[in-house]
Amino acid sequence: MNYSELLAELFLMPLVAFVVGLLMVLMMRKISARLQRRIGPPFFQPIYDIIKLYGKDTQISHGLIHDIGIVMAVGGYIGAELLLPVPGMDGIADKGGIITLSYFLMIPSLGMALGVGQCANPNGSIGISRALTAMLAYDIPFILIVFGAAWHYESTSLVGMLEYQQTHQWGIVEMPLLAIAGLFALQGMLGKQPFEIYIAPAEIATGPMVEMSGKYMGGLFVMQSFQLYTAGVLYASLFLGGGTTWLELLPKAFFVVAIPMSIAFMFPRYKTEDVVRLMWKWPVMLALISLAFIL
Amino acid sequence: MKKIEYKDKGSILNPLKNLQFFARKPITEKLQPRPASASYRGFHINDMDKCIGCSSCQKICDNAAITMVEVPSIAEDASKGIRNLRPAIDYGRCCWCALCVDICPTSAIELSREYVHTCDGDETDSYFVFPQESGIHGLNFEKGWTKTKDSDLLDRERRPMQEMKPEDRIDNFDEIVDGFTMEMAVEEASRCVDCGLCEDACPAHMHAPNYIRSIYEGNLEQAVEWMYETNPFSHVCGRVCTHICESACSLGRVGEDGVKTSQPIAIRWLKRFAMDHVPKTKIKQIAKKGKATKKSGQRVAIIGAGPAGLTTAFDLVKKGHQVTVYEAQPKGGGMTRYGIPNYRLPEDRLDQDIEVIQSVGVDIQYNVRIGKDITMQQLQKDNDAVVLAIGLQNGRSTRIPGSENKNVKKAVDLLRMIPKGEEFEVPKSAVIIGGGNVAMDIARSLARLQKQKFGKVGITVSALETLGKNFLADDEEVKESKEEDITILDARGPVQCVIDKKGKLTGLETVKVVSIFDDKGRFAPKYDDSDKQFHEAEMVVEAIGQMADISVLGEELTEELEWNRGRIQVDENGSTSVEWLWSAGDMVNGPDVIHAVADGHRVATDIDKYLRKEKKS
Amino acid sequence: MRPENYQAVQLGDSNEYEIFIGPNHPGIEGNYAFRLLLDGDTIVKGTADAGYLHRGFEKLMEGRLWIQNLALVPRICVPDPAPMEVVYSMAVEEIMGIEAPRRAQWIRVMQLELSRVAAHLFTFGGHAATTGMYTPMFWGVADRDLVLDLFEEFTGGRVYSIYNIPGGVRRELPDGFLQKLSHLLDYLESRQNDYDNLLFTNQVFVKRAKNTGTLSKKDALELGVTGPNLRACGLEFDIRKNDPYLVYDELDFEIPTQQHGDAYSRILVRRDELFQSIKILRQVIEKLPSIDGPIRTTIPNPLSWNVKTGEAYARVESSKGELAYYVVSNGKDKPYRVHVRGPSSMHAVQTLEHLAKGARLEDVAQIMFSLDACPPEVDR
Amino acid sequence: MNKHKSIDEILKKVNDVKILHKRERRIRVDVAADSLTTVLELLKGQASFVHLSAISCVDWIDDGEFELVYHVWSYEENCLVSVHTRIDREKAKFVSVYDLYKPADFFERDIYEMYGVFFIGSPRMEKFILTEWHGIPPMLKDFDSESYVQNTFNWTEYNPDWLQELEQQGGGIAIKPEEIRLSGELHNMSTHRERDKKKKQDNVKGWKS
Amino acid sequence: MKKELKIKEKSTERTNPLARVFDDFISFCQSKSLFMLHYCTGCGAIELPPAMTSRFDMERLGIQPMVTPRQADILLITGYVSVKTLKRVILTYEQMQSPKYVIGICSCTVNGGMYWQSYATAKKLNEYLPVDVYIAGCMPRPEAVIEGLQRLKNNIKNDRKEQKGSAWKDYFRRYDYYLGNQQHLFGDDWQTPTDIIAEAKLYGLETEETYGKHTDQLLKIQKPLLPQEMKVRMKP
Repeated sequence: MNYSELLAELFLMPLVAFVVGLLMVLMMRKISARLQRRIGPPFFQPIYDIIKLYGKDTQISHGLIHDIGIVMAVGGYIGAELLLPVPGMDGIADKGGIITLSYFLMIPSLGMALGVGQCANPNGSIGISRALTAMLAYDIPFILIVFGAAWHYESTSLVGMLEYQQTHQWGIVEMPLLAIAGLFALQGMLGKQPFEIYIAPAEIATGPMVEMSGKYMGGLFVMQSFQLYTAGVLYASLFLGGGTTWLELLPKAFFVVAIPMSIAFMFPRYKTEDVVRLMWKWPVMLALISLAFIL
Repeated sequence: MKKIEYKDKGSILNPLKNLQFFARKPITEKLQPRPASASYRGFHINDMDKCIGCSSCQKICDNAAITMVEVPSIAEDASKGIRNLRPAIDYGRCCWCALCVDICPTSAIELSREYVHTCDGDETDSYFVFPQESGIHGLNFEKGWTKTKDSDLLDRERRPMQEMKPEDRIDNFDEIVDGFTMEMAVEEASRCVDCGLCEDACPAHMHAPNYIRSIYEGNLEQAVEWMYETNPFSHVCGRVCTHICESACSLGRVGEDGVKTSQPIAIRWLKRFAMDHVPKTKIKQIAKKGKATKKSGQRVAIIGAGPAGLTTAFDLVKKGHQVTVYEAQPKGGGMTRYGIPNYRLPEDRLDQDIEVIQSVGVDIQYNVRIGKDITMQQLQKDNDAVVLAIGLQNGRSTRIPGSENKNVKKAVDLLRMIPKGEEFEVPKSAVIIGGGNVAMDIARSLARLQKQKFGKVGITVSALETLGKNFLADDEEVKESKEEDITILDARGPVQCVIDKKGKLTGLETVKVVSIFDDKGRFAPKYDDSDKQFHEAEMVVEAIGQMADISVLGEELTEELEWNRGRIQVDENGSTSVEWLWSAGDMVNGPDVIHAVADGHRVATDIDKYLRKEKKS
Repeated sequence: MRPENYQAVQLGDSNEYEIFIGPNHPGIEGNYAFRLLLDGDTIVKGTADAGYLHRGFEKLMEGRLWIQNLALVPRICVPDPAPMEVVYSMAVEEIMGIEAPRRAQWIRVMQLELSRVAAHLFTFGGHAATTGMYTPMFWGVADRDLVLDLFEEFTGGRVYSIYNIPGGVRRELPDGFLQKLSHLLDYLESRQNDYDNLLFTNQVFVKRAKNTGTLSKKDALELGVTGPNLRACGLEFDIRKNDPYLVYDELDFEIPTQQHGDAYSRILVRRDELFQSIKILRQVIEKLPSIDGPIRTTIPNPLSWNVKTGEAYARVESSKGELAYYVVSNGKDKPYRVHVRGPSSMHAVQTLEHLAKGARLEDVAQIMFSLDACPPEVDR
Repeated sequence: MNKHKSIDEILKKVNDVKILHKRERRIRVDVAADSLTTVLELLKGQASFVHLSAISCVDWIDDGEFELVYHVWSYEENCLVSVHTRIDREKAKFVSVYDLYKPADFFERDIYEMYGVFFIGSPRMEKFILTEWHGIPPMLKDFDSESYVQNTFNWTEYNPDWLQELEQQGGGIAIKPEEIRLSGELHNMSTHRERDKKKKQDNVKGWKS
Repeated sequence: MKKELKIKEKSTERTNPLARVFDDFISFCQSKSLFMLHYCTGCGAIELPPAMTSRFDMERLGIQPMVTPRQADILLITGYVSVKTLKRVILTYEQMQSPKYVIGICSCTVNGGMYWQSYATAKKLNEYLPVDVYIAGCMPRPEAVIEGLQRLKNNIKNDRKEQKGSAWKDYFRRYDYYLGNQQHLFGDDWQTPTDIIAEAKLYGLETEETYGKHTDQLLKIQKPLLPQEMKVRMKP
C-alpha cells in the first residue's frame, strides 16, 4: 500500500462515513415520523441543518476548552472511522484493532464533558455527569462484547474478524447472546430511549447540548451522523459479517441502526440508576454467559 | 373498555406492537390550508349596502377592536337611519368571538371562512382592515359564522301595546292607546342598542337613547329630564309624534332570511310612558332646570301658542328673556289642540305641557288676535324681537267642480270645531278627500260623531295614493280606521262633487289614479278616466293640506317680507328678511309637531344670539 | 466569536445548587417557573414562581360588560376552555335567576365532555413526553385535533368556542353533527388498544410513573387537591355526581378511582375518565334528538344586561379538577367582582412544592404534568 | 331545604350568625370578623368541611370594607358553605386560617398581593404573581387599570392605504373604540353627539327642503 | 417610522459574484432548516403542538422545536406577553444567535389583543423586539401558523435581494429605541447579561441610532459581569 492511496483513504473514509451517516440521520427521522403517523423531513434535511448551523452569524465560544471539546468529539469519531474497515478501504484498520477503536469511541464523550464543563450551565453539567454515568453503564457490556468477539475471532483486528466471518459463519450465528448484548450496548451508545437520560429535554433542556450553538451544534450534528455510521458499521462488522461490497455492507448497517431507532420511539427513558442497573444486569449477563461459551 | 389494573407491571413487548404503524399511512394533512367549517369564525366581511353605520358592533366588541370610519362616498340619510360610518376592524385586538355578527341589526357584518393572514414585520398596517364583501384579501371566501335565528342577540319583537277594542272606542273620544305598564316599558326599553340613529333622525334631536336607557334603569325622572332638554312638548310628542325616529330605528331592520321579522322600538310610547308616570310637580321642577338666574331685560313677542311658538318661548325664557305669547284662540296648543282629535291626544295632557311651559315663566295672552287687537307695528315697538308661529290654519281646496258647495268642508275647520264644542250638522254619510293623517283624523272623528248620533258609521276616504305602497297616513291609522268601519279607497282621484238640481250635495265622483308624479318627480297625477266611481255622501271633506293665514301681517309687512312659493322666505335659523322678525313652525316646515318643536329651538337660539349682540352694541 | 458576559451565581457554602425549570423550558407546562434547590439529584426544596401568564383577568372582567366577558373567560385555561364558559354562564344565570333550556343543558354537557376528551388526550402526550416518549404526544395531539374539528363544526372556533351565553348556547347544532360525533367516538375507541400498548402498559413507562409523586389521601385532602388527582388517591368524588349541575344527574357514568396517588394512578384515572366521557357522549347522542325546544332563554339586550344584585358560586368538574367562579353583581351592566378558582392553583403551587420535596430531578417534570397543572389558571 | 339541618345547628352555636339557604347544597353564612375562625373550626371539626374551595375577596369601596368569603365544602355532607365576613378597608389585616386549611396559603397570598390584605400568621406573605409590579395592589377598585394602560403603553398607529384614500375623500376615522370604552360611557351618546354636532346642522337644513 | 430607518447595509451585499452565490446558498439552507424555540409565552402556544405533530407536521418544512435559545433560530411569541414574561423573552432573544427571527402570533402581539386593558401585558411587541412575521388570528389555526412560517422561509431565502428576513439587524441598528422602550417598562436599572452594543460593533451594524440617551443610561449602571467561577465543594 502506498501513501497516496492511504491518504486518499484517510480522506475518503470519513467522507463516506459522513454521507452515509447523514442518510442514517434521515432514516432515523423518517422512522420516527412514520411511527408518529406523519410525513417527516425532506431528503436533504440533515445537510441543511448542518450547513445552517455552520452558517450562523453568531458563534458563541465558551473558551478554548469548549472549542477543543467539540474538536475532540468530532475528531474521536473521525479517528474511529479510519479504524473501521469498509469495502475497498481499510484505512489504518490494520494498524489499530478494535481495542483502539473502543478508546476512540470514548473520546467524544470525554470531549463533550470537557466542552460542556466550560459552559458553566448547570443543566449541561448535570447532563454530562449523566452522560458519563451512562457511558460507564454501556461501556461494561461493550468492553465485554469486544473482548468476547476478539476472543472468538481470535483477533483484535476488525479486518481479521471480517475475514474470519467471511470464511466461517456470521458472528450473530455463532454468538447470538453476545449479539443481543451488543444490541443493548448499541442502544446505550446511541443514547436512544430508553437510555436517553443524559439528553432529557424535559428535565435539563437537552443536557450537554444546552449551551451548544452554531458551529458547535453543527459539530454535534456531524458527530451524530458519524456516530450512527460507526455504530451501524461496527455492529455489522462484528456480528453480521461486514460486507465485501458497499451494497452488502450498507443494508446491514442501515438495518442495524434501524433497530434501536424503531425501539427508541416506543419507549420513555429510564432513570440514571435504572440505566446502570439494567445495563449491568442483562447485557452483562448475556455477554458473560456468551463469554463462558466462547471461553 | 379494557381495564388496566394498577398492579400490572406492563410489558416490554406491548409498545413494540405499534411497529405496525410502519405499515399504516401517515395522517398528515396537505400543506394547503383546509377549508374551514361551515360556521367558522374567520375574517370579517361587511355588506356595505346593508350596513347602516349604527356602530352596535363597536359597542359590543369586547376588545375595542372596532373603529367607526367615515366613508364620504356613502350617502347619509338620517330619516332612513343610515349613517356613512362603517366599521373597520383592528386585527391587533380582535378575537373573532363573532359577537359583532350576532348583534348586528341588519346582518351586514359577517364572518367568512378565510383564516390565513400573515404579514411581514413592517406591514402591520394590514392588520387594520376595512371589511368588504370580498373579504380581507378580496378572495371571496364563503361565509362562515353568519346570523341565524338562534344566534341573533337582539330582541326583535315589540312589546304589544294594549288598545281599546274597536267596538269600545268607536262611539267616544276617549284615548285609544292604554300605554305601557312599568314592566312592559322596561322590557321594551331593554331592546335598545343605543345606536342613536333615532336621535339623528329626530328633527328636534331628542336624546331618545338616553331616556330609553333611563327608563330601562327605572329612573323615569331622569328620562323626563333628558326629554325636557330638547322637547317641552313631550306629552304631545309621546302620543301624536310622527315618530321618524322609529322608522330610523336600527332594530326596525329586517336581516337575512331566517332572522325573525323585526320591529323598531316603540320610542314614542316609551316617551309617553315616562311622561305619564312622573308627577306634574316633578316635571315642573325638571323643566325649570338650567333656567338663567339673571334677567336679560330684553323682550320677545311670539305670535301663536302652538308647539313652535311655545318652544321658542320656553327656550328664550330659560335664557333669561322676557317673553309674551299672543294667542287668538282661548286655549294654547295651536294645531295640536284644534287639529288633533281627543282620542289621540287627550286635552288634559296638552294642558299639562302648556302648564309646565307657563310654570317656567312664559306669559301667554289668550284671545288676542294680532292685526286686530294689537298690530304688528305695536309689537315691534314693544319688543326686541318678534316670532311668527301661527301655523297652518286654513285648509286647501281641491277646486274641483262643486267644491264651493256649503256641504263641502275643509278638514281643519271641522277638526277645530269638535274640541271647541261648536255644533255642526253631522252627516249620515261623508267622503273624505285625502290620504294623510289629517284625513284619517277627520274620518275617525266624524265616524265617532256618527256612531254617537246614528249608531252607525258611513265614512269613505278617497286617496290618491295606493295602500301599502306610498300611502301617506301611518299604517296604524289605516289599520285602526278600518277597524272602525271606515272604508278606504286608495288610488282614486276626485273629479267633481256631484250636486243635484236643488243645489244639494249628493256625493263625489272619482277616477282611478294611474300615477301621481311625472318623470321629474313633480306632482302631476294621471287618471284612467274609464274607471269612474260615484260615492254617495251628504258631506265631502277636503283634507289635502293646509296653508297659513297671513292676514295677521298687515299689508305693509307683507310687502316688506320676501316670499317663496307662498311661504315666508326664511334662512336656516328661521330669520326672515326683516331683521326683528322670525318665523317658525308649520308655516315654515309644514304640519308636524316635532318639526315645530325643532324649529322653535332653532329660532330661539338665533334670537338669543341676536339679542346678545344687540345688547352689546 | 462575540463578547459574552455571564451572571455570577453565588452558590453559598453548601454543595446544594439551584436550577430553574422554566419559564422557558420544555419540562414545564406552559409559561411557568419552578425553582429547584438540588442536592445531587435530589430536590431539597422546590419553589413555584408564577405570574408569567398574569393578565389580570379578574380586573379585566370588572371592566367589561357581562356578555363581553364571554370571550374572555375561555382564555383562563387554554387546554380545556369549555368549562370556563359554562361555569361563568352558570354563575350569571344563578344570579339572574334564569335557567338554560334543557336542550342547551344537554348541548353544554356534550361540549364539556368533548373538551374533557380533548384535554385528556393532550395530557397523555404531555405526561409521556416528560419521560422522554414523544410518540404519544404526536398521536394524542393529532387525535385531539379531530375533537377540535368537531368543535369547529358546531361552535365556529377550534379552541376557544365562545359558545355559551348566559341563558343557553349561541347556536343550534349543524345538521348531521351527532353522526360525526358518533364516528369520532368509534374512532377514539378503536385507538384504545394502540394507546394501551404504547403508553399505559408500557413497562418502562409504568416503571417511571409508579411511585412517582405519591400523594396520600390525607395530604391530598389537606392540600385541597381535586379532580382526577384526588380520585387517584382513592376518594370517589366527582362534582358531576356529588354536586350535580346541568343534566349530569340524568346520566349514567362511573367515577374511576385509583388507590395509590402516584403519577401512574393519575394517568390511569384520566384514561378511564376519557372512556367514561365517551360513554356520556354516547348517551348525549342518543338523547339529544328527542329533546326539542329552544337553545336559549330570551335575555334582555346583551349590550346592557343589568344583572340584579347578588352573588353566586358556581363550580364544575373540569378535566383538571374543581373549577369555580365566584361572581358578585351590584346590579350594574358589568360584574362587580369575579373570582376564578382554577383547580391548578392548588395543584401547581402547594401540591407541586409538597411533592417536589425529596423527589428526583428526573421526576419533577413528570410530577407536574401528571398533576395536569395548567399555569394560566394560577396566574389568571 | 331541611337537608342540612345539622349544619344549621352547629352554626347556631356562634353568636350573630346569619344563615341563608340559597339553594340545594349552597349555604351562605354571614358572621362578624372575630367569630369567623370559630365558625370555620366548627364546620371543619363537627361537620367535616375539610375542603377549602376558595377564599374570595371583594372590595366594597363605597362601604369602606373588604368582604372575605370562605367557600368550604364537605365531602360527607355534600354541601358548600360560603362564610362571608367584612373587615375594615383601611386597616386591612386579618387572621390567617392556614392552621385550619393549608390551601389558604395560596389564597391568602393572592389576596395579599391583589388587595393588600395582610393575613397574620399566613406563612408566605410575599409577592408571588406580581413580583415585577410596583404599583398599588391592582385589584383594588381605586386602581384605574385603563388610565394606567393609557399612560404606560402605546397603541399601534395604523395607516393603511384604504384609510389614506378615505382621508383624501374627506372621511377617515370617526369614532375610536377607546373613546367609548375608556370613558366608561358606553351608554352616554356624547361621542356620537360630538361628532354629529356639525352634521346635525346640515341635517336640519336638509329637513327644511 | 420604521420604514424610513431601513438602511441598506453595505456589508451584507458582497461584490464578489461567487461570494454572492455562496451567501444565497447559505440563505437557502437557512430557510430550509429552522429551529424553533419551545417557549409558550401565551395562549397561542396551544396551536403549536398540532402544527408540530402528526396532523400538520412542521418537520416537512424543516422546522423543528428546540429547547434552548442557543440553538434556536425562531422565537415564536405566541400571544400576549406579560411584563414579567417580556423580560424573559428579551433575555431569551438576546441569547439567540443571529440570524434570528421573531414571529408574532395572535392579535395580542400587534396591538394588545384581548388584553388591551390589562395592566400586566405589553401591547406592542415590536416596540421591544424586531418582529419578522406576524400571523393574524386569535389564535391562528395550525395552517395559518404554517403559512406564516412559509412566509418567513421565503423572506429568508430572498433576504439578500429583498432585505426582508433581517429584522434582527434592526435590533442592533436601533438598539437605543428598543432599549428605551424596555427601560420605560422595566425601569432604568434594566440590563441584560448580553452586551448588545459590543455585538453591534462586531457585526458592523452600528448606526447613529444604536446609541442614545438610553444606552448612556445603560452604560452608567452596567456592571462588567465576569465569567462564573466553577467551584466544587464536597460535603465535609
